[in-house]
Amino acid sequence: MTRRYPADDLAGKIRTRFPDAVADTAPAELYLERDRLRDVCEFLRDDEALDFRALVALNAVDYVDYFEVVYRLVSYRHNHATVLKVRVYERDEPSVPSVTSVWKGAELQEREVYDLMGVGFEGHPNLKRVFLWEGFEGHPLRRDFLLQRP
Amino acid sequence: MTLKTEPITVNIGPQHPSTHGVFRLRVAFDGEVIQDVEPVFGYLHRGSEKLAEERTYTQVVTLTDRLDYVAPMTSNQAYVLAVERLMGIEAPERGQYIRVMMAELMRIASHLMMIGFFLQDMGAFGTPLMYTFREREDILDLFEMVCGARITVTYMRVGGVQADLPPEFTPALERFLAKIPGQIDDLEQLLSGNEILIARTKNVGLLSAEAAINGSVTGPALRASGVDWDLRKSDPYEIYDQLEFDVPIGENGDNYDRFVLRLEEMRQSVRIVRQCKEQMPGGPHRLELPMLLRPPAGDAYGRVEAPKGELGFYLVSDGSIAPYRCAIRSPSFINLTVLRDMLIGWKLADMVTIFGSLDVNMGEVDR
Amino acid sequence: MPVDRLATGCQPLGFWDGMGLWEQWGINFFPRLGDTMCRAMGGATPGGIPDWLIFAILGLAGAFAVVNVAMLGVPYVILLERKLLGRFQHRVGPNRVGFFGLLQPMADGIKLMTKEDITPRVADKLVFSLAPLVFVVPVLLMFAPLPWAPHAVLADLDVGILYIVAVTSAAEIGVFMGGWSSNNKFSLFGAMRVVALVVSYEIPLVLAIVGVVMLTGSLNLAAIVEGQRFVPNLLWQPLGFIVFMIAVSAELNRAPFDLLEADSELVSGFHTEYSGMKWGVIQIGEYAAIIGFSGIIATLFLSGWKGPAPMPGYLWFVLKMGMIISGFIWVRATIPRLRVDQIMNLGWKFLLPLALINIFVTAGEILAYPDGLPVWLIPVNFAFAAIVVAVAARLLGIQGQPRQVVPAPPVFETMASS
Amino acid sequence: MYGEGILKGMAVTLKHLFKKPVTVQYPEERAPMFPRFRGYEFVWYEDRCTGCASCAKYCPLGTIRIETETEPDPNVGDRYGLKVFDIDTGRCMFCGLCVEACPYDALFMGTGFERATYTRPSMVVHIDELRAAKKKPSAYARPHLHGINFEDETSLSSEEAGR
Repeated sequence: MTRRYPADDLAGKIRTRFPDAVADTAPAELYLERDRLRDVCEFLRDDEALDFRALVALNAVDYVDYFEVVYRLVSYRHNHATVLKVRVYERDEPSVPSVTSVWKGAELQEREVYDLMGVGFEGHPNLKRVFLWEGFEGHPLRRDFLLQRP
Repeated sequence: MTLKTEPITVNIGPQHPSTHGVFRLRVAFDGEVIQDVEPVFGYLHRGSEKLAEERTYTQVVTLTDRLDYVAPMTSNQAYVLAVERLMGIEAPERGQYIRVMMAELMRIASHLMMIGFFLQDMGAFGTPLMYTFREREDILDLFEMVCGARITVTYMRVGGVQADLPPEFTPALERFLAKIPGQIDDLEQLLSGNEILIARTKNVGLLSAEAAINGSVTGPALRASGVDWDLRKSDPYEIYDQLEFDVPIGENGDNYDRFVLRLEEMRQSVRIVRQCKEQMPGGPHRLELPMLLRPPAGDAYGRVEAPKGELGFYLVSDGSIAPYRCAIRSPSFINLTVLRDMLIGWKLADMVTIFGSLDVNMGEVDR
Repeated sequence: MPVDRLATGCQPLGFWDGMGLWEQWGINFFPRLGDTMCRAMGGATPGGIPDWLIFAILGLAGAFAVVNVAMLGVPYVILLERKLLGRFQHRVGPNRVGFFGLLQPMADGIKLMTKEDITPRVADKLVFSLAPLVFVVPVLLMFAPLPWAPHAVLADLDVGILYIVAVTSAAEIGVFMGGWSSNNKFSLFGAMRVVALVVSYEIPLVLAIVGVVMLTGSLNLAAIVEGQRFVPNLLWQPLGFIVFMIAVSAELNRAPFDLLEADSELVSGFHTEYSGMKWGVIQIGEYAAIIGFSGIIATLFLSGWKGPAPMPGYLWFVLKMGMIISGFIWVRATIPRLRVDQIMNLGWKFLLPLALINIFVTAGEILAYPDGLPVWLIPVNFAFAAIVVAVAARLLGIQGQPRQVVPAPPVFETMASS
Repeated sequence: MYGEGILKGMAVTLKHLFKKPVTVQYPEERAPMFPRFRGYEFVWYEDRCTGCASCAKYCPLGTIRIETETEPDPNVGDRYGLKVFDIDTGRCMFCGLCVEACPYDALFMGTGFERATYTRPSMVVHIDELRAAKKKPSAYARPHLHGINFEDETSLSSEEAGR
């Protein structure tokens, strides 16, 4: 059974290295500060006891007030998992640091999030639309995107 | 004297016999050798995630059929598990058994398709494809018996399955189970010892375990690289912890391992289906739930080991009858991250086999 | 085509050992008719009809007959292939048009002729239109020296087998013309592949023939058939037969060497852009080559029109050809395709040594037994062939190039390297 | 590595050469149909239908269009007459949710599959067609119909079909 890594424990570990990185904790999730995301991710990947070497999924949700980018991490060796969340309170040009340099698997997923949700990723090597064509207006998965234009 | 040469750029797809749908690869060749690859997606993008926001929880099941149209049952299962996790309920045991049985039959059918097309891409003129389709047809017949459709099954429901097994199902399943091991052996005898196939696949398209993990590769492609990670074992959902089966692991992570691993997984799936049939408990197949579900506000992530890898649904609910956000973690799409690194340096003929060995379904990639 | 042999090929009727009139009046019917006419008119060129005119008319008539046999054979070979492939694949194959689908080739032909003939706008139109002809003509020329029955030869060439080897390799010019002029990258890939393939496989092909020629002492195909007195050459030349069969599959671009039209890689190779009857002509060329080469295999290794039972010679011949064609189809139904570099390695590092070994061994056997090889050599030959093939497969086998290091920077700037 | 793998494979294909083909020659032979098959020709019983439009609400694509009119005769009660009951089978994906949703067993999936047409408008099944069509309901979501074998001429009445 994949163990959920206790969020408080994880937050403590992160705080010893990066005191200002953790914004909040929930029972199973960890809310991170946007600016320290990449450092924290590198730490999570390289730490022997944590060993989150796989980024299973990267999604984004539009909560109208803010965007939430969700990172699902798994350690195949220790069989435990955790969820990181980052909130972005901008609407016009939201962006978070790209984790492509940490996990290559983020490459296409970040492009997808950028394409459909409009959240940019700073430092992504090739951030352009994946599914929709260049020149498409708007980002369809945002809640304010109208399916049928007036 | 040096000749001035430049690479030749070829667009493989979106209409090409071996891109398995409408995939497009821009490839730069130096002679036959691949210099660079750029995958282009989106030809089959239907906006499933956006459509799901406009449907009720039950109606979304019909959308999941159309994600991976080679393995609709597992897509159903992943979605239904996510909703159940969101609502904090669990299907009755008989429903779970039926679901697992269908998922494993689906895995056999999907792997059969992969093997057939993989060998077709390698140039075996249709024969393995015809054999695998013949066996897949039996599985689709079973599905039709159970739910009335072969591909777009819409069979699983939140809290169970749509209908109980019909009386003619068990004998038909027994006939199928008696037949399929021999047919898998036939398939193995047909090609897996073939010198040409070995020359074409051994040590071709290597994917190291490190690269596979870092590239978020899941499913058979990950296991062929030697990583022991199968959600059915490492994070058992439904009743997998009550079943006995092995998870085959590859060694090199080459085309041959990915091919043989799927043959072996099919044998294990046959084992699982047989156990499900023997242990099938009585009782209801479905919880009594209202037609319009209103899960409490919150989010949940449900995942299954689909034939192509980890298929996950990340659902966010705001308490209404439709999901607020339905994000799909599709294995085919994410497995393509490593495609470029696997292809560069190989030849044109290897390109189609490496792409085929990843077993990518464009319906799931573009969603 | 040397015209003089056509007319002088006619000989007195009593020469033939007599299996029935209809067989003696085989394909040589027309030249013989000319001879008869000449004789009836009392010798040379009576009535002002010059010799060359009679030869030309009758030669053309004979060529017309042979070409038509080949052309009519093609649709039915295609049908045979489709039916047999169907059965190998556990399905039925074409069975809708006519009884057992026997009219299917006619329906296909009508469809092809009525189909729109599309020439790509960017194609080199002259070369594009010429390519199917350049492809099909050498293949049809191949039928001239084939002995269908005793003395039923259109052109009884003394250098028959050499002529065939020379003529068939010319067909690849047509392939290259078609691939290049289509202005399509897939076509160009296919054309480049086929040139490399044919150049490599000509050598083992010819070297495998050498063994047979040494046994018979003649390049004349009829003489080679006559030379297989009691047993077919296959029994003396198993190694040569294996090499020749593999080389012929490559020459015919059949599976597992079908990489000029490798449908899963190159869509359909050099004829991607062809449609309508131009495509049909290419198809005719391909399948006529299969018929022709199976005739050559039957002649060289299976004693041509000879057979153990009293049956007309050409029936034996056609039967053997059918068996060989079915073998090709069987291989196609089973075996996947080789990669380009593996095919090259197989040709140069596996077939060429085997062909050379075969020549040396045959020469040794002939030197040791100049008055005819003893019967006990047959099992020895087979055992030797098996051992040599096994050892060569172990040592040389199918080798391919490893993954190549691409030092150049990425061509597409859009995807950064990892 | 002696070529035996190739020979083994060729033995498999040769074995299949002498087996009976598995394909079905469609117009003459037919593959067996299963009772739960979700097919064409929706079966609709007007006398059972109350015009509640559950089916239309439950349809993921909105292919069912229902218009009702109030009963003019007050003595009959508050029954709705149906003016329009159109199913756009050109957009329908035969998921069967409408049948599952019907509380009165008035709508059934059909058992047919041979209804190719040349135009999209002709794929819309109108109320008159539904009324006139032969009733061969499928057992999908109606387990009590399970065992019925339809001949060419059979047509189930609403009493036989319903629960």
